[in-house]
Amino acid sequence: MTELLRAENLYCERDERVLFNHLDFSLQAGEILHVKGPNGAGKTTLLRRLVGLSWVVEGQLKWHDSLSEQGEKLDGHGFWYLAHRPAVTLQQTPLENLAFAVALHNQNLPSEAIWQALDTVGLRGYEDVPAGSLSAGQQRRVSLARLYLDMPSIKLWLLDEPFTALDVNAVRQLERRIEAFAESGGTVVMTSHHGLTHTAVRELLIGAPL
Amino acid sequence: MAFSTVGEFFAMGNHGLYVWTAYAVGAAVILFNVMSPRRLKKKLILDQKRRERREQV
Amino acid sequence: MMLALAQMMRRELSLANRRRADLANPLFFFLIVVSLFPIGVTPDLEKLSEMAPGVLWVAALLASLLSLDLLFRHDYEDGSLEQMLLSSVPPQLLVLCKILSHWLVTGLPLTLLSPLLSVMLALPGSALPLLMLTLALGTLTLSLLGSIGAALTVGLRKGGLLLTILIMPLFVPVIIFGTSAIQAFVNGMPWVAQLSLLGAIAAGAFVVSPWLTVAALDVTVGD
Amino acid sequence: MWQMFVRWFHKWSSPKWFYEMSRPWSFWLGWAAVLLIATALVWGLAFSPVERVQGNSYRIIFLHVPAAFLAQAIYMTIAIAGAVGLVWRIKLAFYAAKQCVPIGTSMALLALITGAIWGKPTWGAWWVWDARLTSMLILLLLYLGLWALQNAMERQESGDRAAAILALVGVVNIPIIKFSVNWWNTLHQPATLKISSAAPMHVSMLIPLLMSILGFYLAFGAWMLIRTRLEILDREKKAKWAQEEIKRLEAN
Repeated sequence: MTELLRAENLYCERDERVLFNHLDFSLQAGEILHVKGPNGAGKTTLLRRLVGLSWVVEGQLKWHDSLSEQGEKLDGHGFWYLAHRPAVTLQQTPLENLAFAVALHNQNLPSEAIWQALDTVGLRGYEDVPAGSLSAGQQRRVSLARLYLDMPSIKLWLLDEPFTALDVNAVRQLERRIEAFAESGGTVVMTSHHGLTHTAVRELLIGAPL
Repeated sequence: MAFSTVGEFFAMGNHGLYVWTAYAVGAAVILFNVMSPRRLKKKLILDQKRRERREQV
Repeated sequence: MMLALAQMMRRELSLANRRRADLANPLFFFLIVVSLFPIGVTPDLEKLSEMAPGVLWVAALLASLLSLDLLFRHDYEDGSLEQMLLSSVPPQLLVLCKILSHWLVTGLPLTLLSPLLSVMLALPGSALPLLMLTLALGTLTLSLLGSIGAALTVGLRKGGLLLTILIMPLFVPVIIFGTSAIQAFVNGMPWVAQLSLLGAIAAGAFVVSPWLTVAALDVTVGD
Repeated sequence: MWQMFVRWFHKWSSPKWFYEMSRPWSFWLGWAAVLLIATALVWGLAFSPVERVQGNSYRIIFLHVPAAFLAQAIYMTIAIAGAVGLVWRIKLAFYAAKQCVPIGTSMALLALITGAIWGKPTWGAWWVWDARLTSMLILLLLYLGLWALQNAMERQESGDRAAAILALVGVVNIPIIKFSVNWWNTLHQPATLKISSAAPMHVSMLIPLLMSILGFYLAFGAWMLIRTRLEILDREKKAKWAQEEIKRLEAN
């Protein structure tokens, strides 16, 4: 197992309140790191720091060379980041949304591949209606459909509360997908209140004990 | 000395109103810059007291 | 990468097309402000023609400014902006695409509408090409500089007003050179210097703006 | 050599170290400023000869010019401090930049108001769209923008960074703005009497003017230090030393 990330001495405060301090952890390839903690513990902030969006967290991050050129910031090429804000543009169709997400990775997929991914998350027949006319759960699925695209360059997923607004079947499907990705060598960092039952899951508890 | 009497000094050759208004504004601005740190200071002290109260609980 | 940028450009333009109300507002605003001037000041054509360059310029800039607030707002709210900042395509280029398409859907239409309004203000017809050229350059510069302001205010609730306060002082030179070029032309004086200064400012803004915009977005989105 | 410089730089950029070291400075700067400004103003108001063309109203110069100089210099200071903060991630620079804004705004206001008051007897109007006054008005707007942006942000650190970026854009623009306003002014304004003409000044006008300018600069130094020190305490208030220092302030 190769180490993909070493995080040392992370520190974050908000409104004069320390969220986490002296936080150290590492991330191995093929691992699912489940970041746990109560509401407001800084899970989303931590994830945003890992992905390189937030400068609010102090401390050192060192990414493995395969994911980053300079070590500190992730290379946009190799990961999916599913944020709290789902990055689904309501005036665009699921198809356009997905094609744009792929384009931001500087890649080009045949549209059949995108249709296929949308089909997998249960959006058959909704591919070319504006995303704004879909339900909240369906919009969430548009965002999740990215994880079902066949893109070998993607080695890492960073998922912020991926199970939000999903029904029971969709939750189970996503669980299976995450596990399959980890088994094929991918690495996952996720925040969730929902527990995963898989051997490769390691938990990282931040904030006050649950 | 450019003026021979105090009255002349205050009159400023008919420009007294302008000159003294300008200097009054100047004094006000200087006063603002001298006094406003005190407000900052008071706020700091108040914050500190509040923090201590909170920690005692 | 060219493919990604082309796709970005297509996305921006198609979004503008689907948010047509946002598109039309600046044009209506331009029309209304310009037609209020004769009513508010004087219907005397001679006086109007003297004021025309200034009125057209100020109204066009205010109209364009009106739409700048939305430059990053939608993308910020739905989370696309985060993804753009994380993209393996340089975000500066993505931002430049956004700026250019903003100009294409506001600055350019305003420029194209200006001949109609200049007739209402009795601007001499011979000045029309120069009016349109300077307006095109001016609105482009506004889009470029304004994107920095839009990036600085994107997360704020009352960003629109703040954006105006931030950008307007920076825009004084552009207004001065733009209007004085037209006035000089109308009065038969040399006008090339003003035009080239206008071009120089636009070129400078073109180089600097994407970098500063991304720096500002890193601050406001990374909060 | 370079290493020594870096070490020196880092030491000074530590808020605590700076707080300890700068303790005596504001005292000396402040009193030097009081002395200089008082001498300059008494000299300028009572002893300098009457100006031939403008009469006694020219005595406003001893306030107007220092304020105008300072307003511009402070904006530069803010931009430089902001750049230092952004590039080297030095918090102290942000603290100083933030506390410069109110001082600079007050100076720009002073320059504008004294300019307008001076304009009335000289030009016969309270406000004339003179190049210098117009530039100063725009500078005031730039200051207001900085202030508004700093206060609009929820997180102090975001406000610091955003304001630093804005100050950088502004400082690049200031020369362009001045140039364009001068151009615009020569196009539209018949030659008017300039507020501070380049004509050789009488020595007993020039010396108090220079003294006043220097005095204002020193006063700015003192004000900025006092404010920055308080800002340090505010931002570092989680640290034990800062809390103790605040208690000490209260005792005094």
